[in-house]
Amino acid sequence: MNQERIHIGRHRLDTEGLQNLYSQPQDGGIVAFTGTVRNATREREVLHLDFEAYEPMAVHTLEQLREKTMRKFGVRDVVIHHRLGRVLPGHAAVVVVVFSAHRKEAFEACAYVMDRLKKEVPIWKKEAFVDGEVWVSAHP
Amino acid sequence: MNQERIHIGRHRLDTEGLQNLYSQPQDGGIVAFTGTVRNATREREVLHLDFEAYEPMAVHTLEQLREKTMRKFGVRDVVIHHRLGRVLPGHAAVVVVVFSAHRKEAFEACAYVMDRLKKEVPIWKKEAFVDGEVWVSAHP
Amino acid sequence: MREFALLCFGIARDITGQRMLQRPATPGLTAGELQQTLLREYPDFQTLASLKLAVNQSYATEDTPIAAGDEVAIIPPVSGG
Amino acid sequence: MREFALLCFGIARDITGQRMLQRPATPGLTAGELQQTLLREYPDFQTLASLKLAVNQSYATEDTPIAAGDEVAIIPPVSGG
Repeated sequence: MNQERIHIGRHRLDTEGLQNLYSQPQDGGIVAFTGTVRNATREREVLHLDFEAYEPMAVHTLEQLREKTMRKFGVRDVVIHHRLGRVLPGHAAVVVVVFSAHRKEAFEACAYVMDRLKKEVPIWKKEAFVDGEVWVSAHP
Repeated sequence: MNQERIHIGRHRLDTEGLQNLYSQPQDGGIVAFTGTVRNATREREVLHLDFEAYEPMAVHTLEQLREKTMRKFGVRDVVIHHRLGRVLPGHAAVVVVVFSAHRKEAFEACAYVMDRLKKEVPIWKKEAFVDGEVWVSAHP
Repeated sequence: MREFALLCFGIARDITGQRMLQRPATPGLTAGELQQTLLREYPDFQTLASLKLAVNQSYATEDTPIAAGDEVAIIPPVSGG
Repeated sequence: MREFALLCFGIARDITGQRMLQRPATPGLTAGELQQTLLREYPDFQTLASLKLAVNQSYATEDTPIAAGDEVAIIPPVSGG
Protein backbone atom coordinates (compact mmCIF):
# COMPACT_ATOMS: atom_id res chain seq x y z
CA MET A 1 0.00 0.00 0.00
CA ASN A 2 1.21 3.45 -0.89
CA GLN A 3 1.32 5.58 2.23
CA GLU A 4 0.89 9.05 0.77
CA ARG A 5 -2.34 10.90 1.50
CA ILE A 6 -2.77 11.63 -2.21
CA HIS A 7 -1.71 8.94 -4.62
CA ILE A 8 -2.40 7.87 -8.19
CA GLY A 9 -0.86 4.62 -9.33
CA ARG A 10 -1.12 1.05 -10.49
CA HIS A 11 -1.07 -0.82 -7.18
CA ARG A 12 -4.23 -2.25 -5.61
CA LEU A 13 -6.12 -0.02 -3.21
CA ASP A 14 -6.44 -0.79 0.50
CA THR A 15 -9.25 1.11 2.24
CA GLU A 16 -8.69 -0.56 5.60
CA GLY A 17 -4.93 -0.02 5.52
CA LEU A 18 -5.45 3.70 4.92
CA GLN A 19 -8.05 3.88 7.67
CA ASN A 20 -5.72 2.24 10.17
CA LEU A 21 -2.69 4.23 9.06
CA TYR A 22 -4.25 7.67 9.38
CA SER A 23 -6.89 7.36 12.13
CA GLN A 24 -6.20 9.27 15.33
CA PRO A 25 -7.76 8.91 18.78
CA GLN A 26 -9.44 12.32 18.49
CA ASP A 27 -11.51 11.11 15.53
CA GLY A 28 -15.11 10.16 16.21
CA GLY A 29 -16.04 9.08 12.72
CA ILE A 30 -14.39 7.74 9.61
CA VAL A 31 -16.26 7.72 6.30
CA ALA A 32 -14.68 5.67 3.53
CA PHE A 33 -15.93 5.62 -0.04
CA THR A 34 -14.71 2.77 -2.23
CA GLY A 35 -15.58 3.11 -5.90
CA THR A 36 -15.60 -0.31 -7.51
CA VAL A 37 -15.76 -1.33 -11.15
CA ARG A 38 -19.23 -2.59 -12.01
CA ASN A 39 -19.66 -5.69 -14.13
CA ALA A 40 -22.25 -4.01 -16.38
CA THR A 41 -23.14 -0.59 -17.83
CA ARG A 42 -26.69 -0.20 -19.12
CA GLU A 43 -26.92 -3.99 -19.07
CA ARG A 44 -23.87 -4.48 -21.28
CA GLU A 45 -21.23 -6.69 -19.70
CA VAL A 46 -18.03 -4.79 -18.81
CA LEU A 47 -14.79 -6.76 -19.29
CA HIS A 48 -12.52 -4.20 -17.63
CA LEU A 49 -11.73 -0.51 -17.32
CA ASP A 50 -8.49 1.18 -18.36
CA PHE A 51 -7.66 4.32 -16.39
CA GLU A 52 -5.18 6.97 -17.43
CA ALA A 53 -4.32 10.33 -15.91
CA TYR A 54 -2.45 13.52 -16.61
CA GLU A 55 -0.50 12.47 -13.56
CA PRO A 56 1.24 15.61 -12.26
CA MET A 57 -1.85 17.76 -12.81
CA ALA A 58 -4.15 15.09 -11.32
CA VAL A 59 -2.01 14.84 -8.16
CA HIS A 60 -1.85 18.62 -7.90
CA THR A 61 -5.63 18.95 -8.40
CA LEU A 62 -6.30 16.27 -5.78
CA GLU A 63 -3.99 17.97 -3.29
CA GLN A 64 -5.87 21.24 -3.76
CA LEU A 65 -9.20 19.40 -3.44
CA ARG A 66 -8.01 17.73 -0.23
CA GLU A 67 -7.02 21.07 1.34
CA LYS A 68 -10.19 22.82 0.22
CA THR A 69 -12.33 19.99 1.63
CA MET A 70 -10.58 20.07 5.03
CA ARG A 71 -11.14 23.85 5.25
CA LYS A 72 -14.72 23.81 3.93
CA PHE A 73 -16.02 21.02 6.18
CA GLY A 74 -13.61 21.29 9.12
CA VAL A 75 -12.62 17.62 8.91
CA ARG A 76 -9.28 16.52 10.34
CA ASP A 77 -7.82 14.55 7.44
CA VAL A 78 -8.63 13.37 3.92
CA VAL A 79 -6.91 10.59 1.98
CA ILE A 80 -7.51 10.00 -1.74
CA HIS A 81 -6.03 7.11 -3.73
CA HIS A 82 -6.90 6.44 -7.38
CA ARG A 83 -5.85 3.49 -9.46
CA LEU A 84 -4.46 3.66 -13.00
CA GLY A 85 -4.18 1.02 -15.69
CA ARG A 86 -6.46 -1.96 -16.07
CA VAL A 87 -9.00 -2.64 -13.31
CA LEU A 88 -11.34 -5.63 -13.36
CA PRO A 89 -15.00 -5.68 -12.26
CA GLY A 90 -15.35 -5.95 -8.49
CA HIS A 91 -12.05 -4.20 -7.85
CA ALA A 92 -11.62 -0.73 -6.37
CA ALA A 93 -10.71 2.15 -8.67
CA VAL A 94 -10.84 4.93 -6.08
CA VAL A 95 -10.81 5.23 -2.30
CA VAL A 96 -11.59 8.39 -0.34
CA VAL A 97 -11.29 8.31 3.45
CA VAL A 98 -12.35 11.23 5.67
CA PHE A 99 -11.42 11.43 9.35
CA SER A 100 -13.42 13.77 11.55
CA ALA A 101 -14.55 14.46 15.09
CA HIS A 102 -18.16 14.48 13.86
CA ARG A 103 -19.92 12.24 11.38
CA LYS A 104 -22.15 14.70 9.52
CA GLU A 105 -19.17 16.68 8.23
CA ALA A 106 -17.35 13.44 7.37
CA PHE A 107 -20.23 12.24 5.16
CA GLU A 108 -20.56 15.61 3.45
CA ALA A 109 -16.82 15.97 2.91
CA CYS A 110 -16.46 12.47 1.44
CA ALA A 111 -19.39 12.97 -0.96
CA TYR A 112 -17.98 16.39 -1.93
CA VAL A 113 -14.56 14.92 -2.77
CA MET A 114 -16.14 12.34 -5.07
CA ASP A 115 -18.36 14.96 -6.78
CA ARG A 116 -15.41 17.26 -7.45
CA LEU A 117 -13.04 14.41 -8.37
CA LYS A 118 -15.42 13.28 -11.10
CA LYS A 119 -15.71 16.82 -12.50
CA GLU A 120 -12.25 18.33 -12.09
CA VAL A 121 -9.48 15.79 -11.88
CA PRO A 122 -7.80 14.86 -15.19
CA ILE A 123 -8.35 11.11 -15.08
CA TRP A 124 -10.06 9.17 -17.85
CA LYS A 125 -11.50 5.70 -18.10
CA LYS A 126 -12.19 3.55 -21.11
CA GLU A 127 -14.79 0.80 -20.72
CA ALA A 128 -14.14 -2.45 -22.58
CA PHE A 129 -17.12 -4.50 -23.74
CA VAL A 130 -17.10 -7.73 -25.74
CA ASP A 131 -17.77 -5.71 -28.90
CA GLY A 132 -15.69 -2.59 -28.41
CA GLU A 133 -14.34 0.14 -26.15
CA VAL A 134 -15.76 3.50 -25.07
CA TRP A 135 -14.17 6.53 -23.39
CA VAL A 136 -16.65 7.11 -20.57
CA SER A 137 -18.54 10.46 -20.64
CA ALA A 138 -16.64 11.68 -23.72
CA HIS A 139 -19.76 12.31 -25.77
CA PRO A 140 -23.02 14.00 -24.71
CA MET B 1 -15.53 -11.48 12.43
CA ASN B 2 -19.21 -12.16 12.79
CA GLN B 3 -20.72 -12.75 9.38
CA GLU B 4 -24.32 -11.69 9.98
CA ARG B 5 -25.55 -8.53 8.29
CA ILE B 6 -26.90 -7.27 11.61
CA HIS B 7 -24.87 -8.03 14.69
CA ILE B 8 -24.42 -6.71 18.22
CA GLY B 9 -21.65 -8.26 20.27
CA ARG B 10 -18.37 -8.08 22.08
CA HIS B 11 -15.92 -8.99 19.30
CA ARG B 12 -13.83 -6.37 17.50
CA LEU B 13 -15.31 -4.85 14.38
CA ASP B 14 -13.84 -5.39 10.91
CA THR B 15 -14.99 -2.84 8.33
CA GLU B 16 -12.82 -4.25 5.55
CA GLY B 17 -13.84 -7.84 6.22
CA LEU B 18 -17.51 -6.88 5.93
CA GLN B 19 -16.84 -4.90 2.77
CA ASN B 20 -15.08 -7.84 1.14
CA LEU B 21 -17.62 -10.39 2.36
CA TYR B 22 -20.69 -8.61 1.04
CA SER B 23 -19.52 -6.65 -2.02
CA GLN B 24 -20.89 -7.82 -5.37
CA PRO B 25 -19.68 -7.06 -8.89
CA GLN B 26 -22.83 -5.05 -9.65
CA ASP B 27 -21.95 -2.53 -6.92
CA GLY B 28 -20.41 0.74 -8.06
CA GLY B 29 -19.89 2.29 -4.66
CA ILE B 30 -19.41 1.21 -1.08
CA VAL B 31 -19.76 3.73 1.74
CA ALA B 32 -18.48 2.58 5.13
CA PHE B 33 -18.94 4.54 8.33
CA THR B 34 -16.73 3.55 11.25
CA GLY B 35 -17.63 5.21 14.54
CA THR B 36 -14.60 5.26 16.79
CA VAL B 37 -14.26 6.08 20.48
CA ARG B 38 -12.74 9.53 20.91
CA ASN B 39 -10.07 10.11 23.51
CA ALA B 40 -11.79 13.26 24.84
CA THR B 41 -15.28 14.73 25.35
CA ARG B 42 -15.44 18.51 25.86
CA GLU B 43 -11.70 18.38 26.53
CA ARG B 44 -12.02 15.82 29.34
CA GLU B 45 -9.93 12.72 28.75
CA VAL B 46 -12.03 9.59 28.11
CA LEU B 47 -10.62 6.36 29.59
CA HIS B 48 -13.09 4.02 27.90
CA LEU B 49 -16.74 3.53 26.98
CA ASP B 50 -19.00 0.74 28.23
CA PHE B 51 -21.80 -0.20 25.84
CA GLU B 52 -24.90 -2.16 26.75
CA ALA B 53 -28.00 -3.02 24.74
CA TYR B 54 -31.47 -4.41 25.10
CA GLU B 55 -30.13 -7.04 22.75
CA PRO B 56 -33.17 -8.73 21.18
CA MET B 57 -34.96 -5.41 20.69
CA ALA B 58 -31.80 -3.72 19.37
CA VAL B 59 -31.24 -6.48 16.80
CA HIS B 60 -34.89 -6.36 15.79
CA THR B 61 -34.81 -2.55 15.49
CA LEU B 62 -31.62 -2.68 13.41
CA GLU B 63 -33.13 -5.31 11.10
CA GLN B 64 -36.15 -3.08 10.52
CA LEU B 65 -33.87 -0.08 9.97
CA ARG B 66 -31.80 -2.05 7.45
CA GLU B 67 -34.87 -3.05 5.45
CA LYS B 68 -36.39 0.43 5.57
CA THR B 69 -33.08 1.96 4.40
CA MET B 70 -32.76 -0.43 1.45
CA ARG B 71 -36.32 0.39 0.35
CA LYS B 72 -36.08 4.15 0.95
CA PHE B 73 -32.76 4.69 -0.87
CA GLY B 74 -32.78 1.76 -3.31
CA VAL B 75 -29.38 0.51 -2.14
CA ARG B 76 -28.48 -3.14 -2.67
CA ASP B 77 -27.28 -4.12 0.80
CA VAL B 78 -26.69 -2.71 4.27
CA VAL B 79 -24.57 -4.22 7.03
CA ILE B 80 -24.61 -2.91 10.62
CA HIS B 81 -22.36 -4.19 13.41
CA HIS B 82 -22.27 -2.64 16.89
CA ARG B 83 -19.91 -3.49 19.70
CA LEU B 84 -20.93 -4.09 23.31
CA GLY B 85 -18.89 -4.03 26.50
CA ARG B 86 -15.78 -1.98 27.05
CA VAL B 87 -14.26 -0.16 24.07
CA LEU B 88 -11.05 1.86 24.33
CA PRO B 89 -10.34 5.18 22.58
CA GLY B 90 -9.33 4.73 18.95
CA HIS B 91 -11.33 1.52 18.61
CA ALA B 92 -14.48 1.11 16.55
CA ALA B 93 -17.84 0.96 18.32
CA VAL B 94 -20.05 0.79 15.23
CA VAL B 95 -19.64 0.00 11.54
CA VAL B 96 -22.25 0.63 8.84
CA VAL B 97 -21.50 -0.47 5.28
CA VAL B 98 -23.79 0.36 2.35
CA PHE B 99 -23.42 -1.30 -1.06
CA SER B 100 -25.02 0.40 -4.03
CA ALA B 101 -24.89 0.82 -7.79
CA HIS B 102 -24.68 4.60 -7.28
CA ARG B 103 -22.74 6.63 -4.77
CA LYS B 104 -25.20 9.40 -3.90
CA GLU B 105 -27.74 6.96 -2.53
CA ALA B 106 -24.99 5.08 -0.69
CA PHE B 107 -23.85 8.22 1.16
CA GLU B 108 -27.42 9.21 2.02
CA ALA B 109 -28.35 5.71 3.17
CA CYS B 110 -25.27 5.35 5.38
CA ALA B 111 -25.82 8.75 7.03
CA TYR B 112 -29.51 7.88 7.51
CA VAL B 113 -28.69 4.60 9.26
CA MET B 114 -26.40 6.40 11.71
CA ASP B 115 -28.98 9.14 12.39
CA ARG B 116 -31.73 6.61 13.11
CA LEU B 117 -29.44 4.26 15.03
CA LYS B 118 -28.53 7.04 17.44
CA LYS B 119 -32.19 7.93 17.98
CA GLU B 120 -34.06 4.61 17.93
CA VAL B 121 -31.89 1.66 18.77
CA PRO B 122 -31.83 0.62 22.47
CA ILE B 123 -28.07 0.81 23.02
CA TRP B 124 -26.49 2.88 25.77
CA LYS B 125 -22.97 4.01 26.48
CA LYS B 126 -21.33 5.13 29.68
CA GLU B 127 -18.25 7.33 29.39
CA ALA B 128 -15.51 6.79 31.98
CA PHE B 129 -13.35 9.77 32.95
CA VAL B 130 -10.58 9.86 35.55
CA ASP B 131 -13.03 11.35 38.06
CA GLY B 132 -16.27 9.52 37.31
CA GLU B 133 -18.68 7.97 34.84
CA VAL B 134 -21.57 9.44 32.82
CA TRP B 135 -24.40 7.81 30.88
CA VAL B 136 -24.13 9.69 27.58
CA SER B 137 -27.16 11.84 26.61
CA ALA B 138 -29.18 10.75 29.66
CA HIS B 139 -29.77 14.28 30.91
CA PRO B 140 -30.78 17.38 28.94
CA MET C 1 -52.36 -11.02 41.00
CA ARG C 2 -50.24 -11.93 38.02
CA GLU C 3 -47.17 -9.92 37.10
CA PHE C 4 -45.11 -8.56 34.23
CA ALA C 5 -41.34 -8.17 33.97
CA LEU C 6 -39.92 -4.63 33.90
CA LEU C 7 -36.36 -4.50 32.52
CA CYS C 8 -34.14 -1.56 33.43
CA PHE C 9 -31.30 -0.50 31.10
CA GLY C 10 -28.57 2.13 31.29
CA ILE C 11 -29.27 4.88 33.77
CA ALA C 12 -32.69 3.31 34.52
CA ARG C 13 -30.85 0.47 36.21
CA ASP C 14 -28.92 2.95 38.35
CA ILE C 15 -32.16 4.77 39.26
CA THR C 16 -34.18 1.67 40.22
CA GLY C 17 -31.17 -0.21 41.57
CA GLN C 18 -32.39 -3.32 39.73
CA ARG C 19 -31.87 -5.01 36.36
CA MET C 20 -35.41 -6.36 36.45
CA LEU C 21 -38.50 -5.73 38.56
CA GLN C 22 -41.65 -7.82 38.79
CA ARG C 23 -44.70 -5.54 38.82
CA PRO C 24 -48.38 -6.36 39.25
CA ALA C 25 -50.36 -6.41 36.01
CA THR C 26 -53.41 -4.46 37.24
CA PRO C 27 -56.44 -4.88 34.94
CA GLY C 28 -56.49 -2.36 32.08
CA LEU C 29 -52.94 -1.12 32.75
CA THR C 30 -51.44 0.96 29.92
CA ALA C 31 -47.89 2.05 29.18
CA GLY C 32 -48.90 5.67 29.83
CA GLU C 33 -50.15 4.79 33.32
CA LEU C 34 -47.03 2.76 34.11
CA GLN C 35 -44.85 5.66 33.01
CA GLN C 36 -46.71 8.07 35.34
CA THR C 37 -46.32 5.60 38.22
CA LEU C 38 -42.58 5.22 37.58
CA LEU C 39 -42.07 9.00 37.46
CA ARG C 40 -43.78 9.24 40.88
CA GLU C 41 -42.00 6.28 42.45
CA TYR C 42 -38.53 7.26 41.14
CA PRO C 43 -38.42 11.07 40.80
CA ASP C 44 -34.94 10.83 39.24
CA PHE C 45 -36.64 9.71 36.03
CA GLN C 46 -38.02 13.26 35.78
CA THR C 47 -34.48 14.57 35.30
CA LEU C 48 -33.84 12.53 32.12
CA ALA C 49 -33.89 14.02 28.63
CA SER C 50 -36.59 11.47 27.68
CA LEU C 51 -38.20 8.30 28.96
CA LYS C 52 -39.84 5.64 26.83
CA LEU C 53 -41.27 2.21 27.45
CA ALA C 54 -41.08 -0.84 25.23
CA VAL C 55 -43.68 -3.59 25.49
CA ASN C 56 -42.63 -6.96 24.11
CA GLN C 57 -39.61 -5.37 22.38
CA SER C 58 -41.47 -2.63 20.55
CA TYR C 59 -41.75 1.03 21.53
CA ALA C 60 -45.05 1.63 23.30
CA THR C 61 -47.48 4.53 22.96
CA GLU C 62 -49.53 5.83 25.92
CA ASP C 63 -52.37 3.46 25.06
CA THR C 64 -50.34 0.28 24.65
CA PRO C 65 -51.88 -2.29 27.04
CA ILE C 66 -49.69 -4.18 29.49
CA ALA C 67 -50.79 -7.65 30.56
CA ALA C 68 -49.46 -10.39 32.81
CA GLY C 69 -46.47 -12.11 31.24
CA ASP C 70 -45.49 -9.13 29.07
CA GLU C 71 -41.85 -8.07 28.80
CA VAL C 72 -41.73 -4.35 29.47
CA ALA C 73 -38.53 -2.29 29.36
CA ILE C 74 -37.64 1.19 30.56
CA ILE C 75 -35.76 2.94 27.73
CA PRO C 76 -33.85 6.00 28.91
CA PRO C 77 -32.24 8.20 26.17
CA VAL C 78 -30.38 5.89 23.82
CA SER C 79 -26.76 6.66 22.91
CA GLY C 80 -25.48 3.98 20.56
CA GLY C 81 -22.91 4.66 17.86
CA MET D 1 9.62 30.01 -34.37
CA ARG D 2 9.68 28.42 -30.94
CA GLU D 3 7.17 25.81 -29.91
CA PHE D 4 5.06 24.53 -27.05
CA ALA D 5 4.14 20.94 -26.19
CA LEU D 6 0.50 19.89 -26.60
CA LEU D 7 -0.35 16.73 -24.63
CA CYS D 8 -3.33 14.64 -25.70
CA PHE D 9 -5.15 12.46 -23.17
CA GLY D 10 -8.02 9.99 -23.39
CA ILE D 11 -10.15 10.39 -26.48
CA ALA D 12 -8.04 13.44 -27.51
CA ARG D 13 -5.18 11.04 -28.20
CA ASP D 14 -7.46 8.93 -30.40
CA ILE D 15 -8.64 12.05 -32.27
CA THR D 16 -5.20 13.54 -32.91
CA GLY D 17 -3.51 10.17 -33.24
CA GLN D 18 -0.65 11.45 -31.05
CA ARG D 19 0.29 11.49 -27.37
CA MET D 20 2.09 14.81 -27.85
CA LEU D 21 2.24 17.43 -30.58
CA GLN D 22 4.74 20.26 -30.96
CA ARG D 23 2.91 23.41 -32.02
CA PRO D 24 4.26 26.86 -32.95
CA ALA D 25 3.98 29.45 -30.19
CA THR D 26 2.67 32.32 -32.33
CA PRO D 27 3.05 35.70 -30.60
CA GLY D 28 0.07 36.58 -28.39
CA LEU D 29 -1.47 33.11 -28.63
CA THR D 30 -4.21 32.43 -26.06
CA ALA D 31 -5.87 29.21 -24.93
CA GLY D 32 -9.14 30.40 -26.49
CA GLU D 33 -7.48 30.79 -29.89
CA LEU D 34 -5.75 27.42 -29.65
CA GLN D 35 -9.06 25.79 -28.78
CA GLN D 36 -10.73 27.31 -31.88
CA THR D 37 -7.84 26.13 -34.04
CA LEU D 38 -8.06 22.59 -32.66
CA LEU D 39 -11.84 22.46 -33.25
CA ARG D 40 -11.20 23.44 -36.90
CA GLU D 41 -8.26 21.09 -37.46
CA TYR D 42 -9.89 18.12 -35.76
CA PRO D 43 -13.67 18.41 -36.21
CA ASP D 44 -14.18 15.30 -34.02
CA PHE D 45 -13.47 17.52 -31.00
CA GLN D 46 -16.79 19.23 -31.78
CA THR D 47 -18.62 16.01 -30.94
CA LEU D 48 -17.31 15.88 -27.34
CA ALA D 49 -19.41 16.77 -24.30
CA SER D 50 -16.78 19.36 -23.36
CA LEU D 51 -13.24 20.39 -24.22
CA LYS D 52 -10.82 22.19 -21.92
CA LEU D 53 -7.19 23.16 -22.07
CA ALA D 54 -4.66 23.17 -19.27
CA VAL D 55 -1.59 25.40 -19.42
CA ASN D 56 1.28 24.35 -17.21
CA GLN D 57 -0.97 21.91 -15.32
CA SER D 58 -3.74 24.36 -14.47
CA TYR D 59 -7.08 24.75 -16.24
CA ALA D 60 -6.91 27.65 -18.68
CA THR D 61 -9.48 30.34 -19.40
CA GLU D 62 -9.95 31.83 -22.89
CA ASP D 63 -7.44 34.56 -22.09
CA THR D 64 -4.67 32.39 -20.66
CA PRO D 65 -1.53 33.17 -22.71
CA ILE D 66 0.50 30.36 -24.26
CA ALA D 67 4.21 30.89 -24.78
CA ALA D 68 7.13 28.89 -26.12
CA GLY D 69 8.14 26.15 -23.71
CA ASP D 70 4.71 25.92 -22.05
CA GLU D 71 3.15 22.53 -21.32
CA VAL D 72 -0.37 22.60 -22.72
CA ALA D 73 -2.81 19.69 -22.45
CA ILE D 74 -6.08 18.90 -24.17
CA ILE D 75 -8.56 17.81 -21.47
CA PRO D 76 -11.56 15.96 -22.89
CA PRO D 77 -14.43 15.18 -20.43
CA VAL D 78 -12.86 13.63 -17.33
CA SER D 79 -14.25 10.37 -15.95
CA GLY D 80 -12.24 9.38 -12.89
CA GLY D 81 -13.73 7.52 -9.95
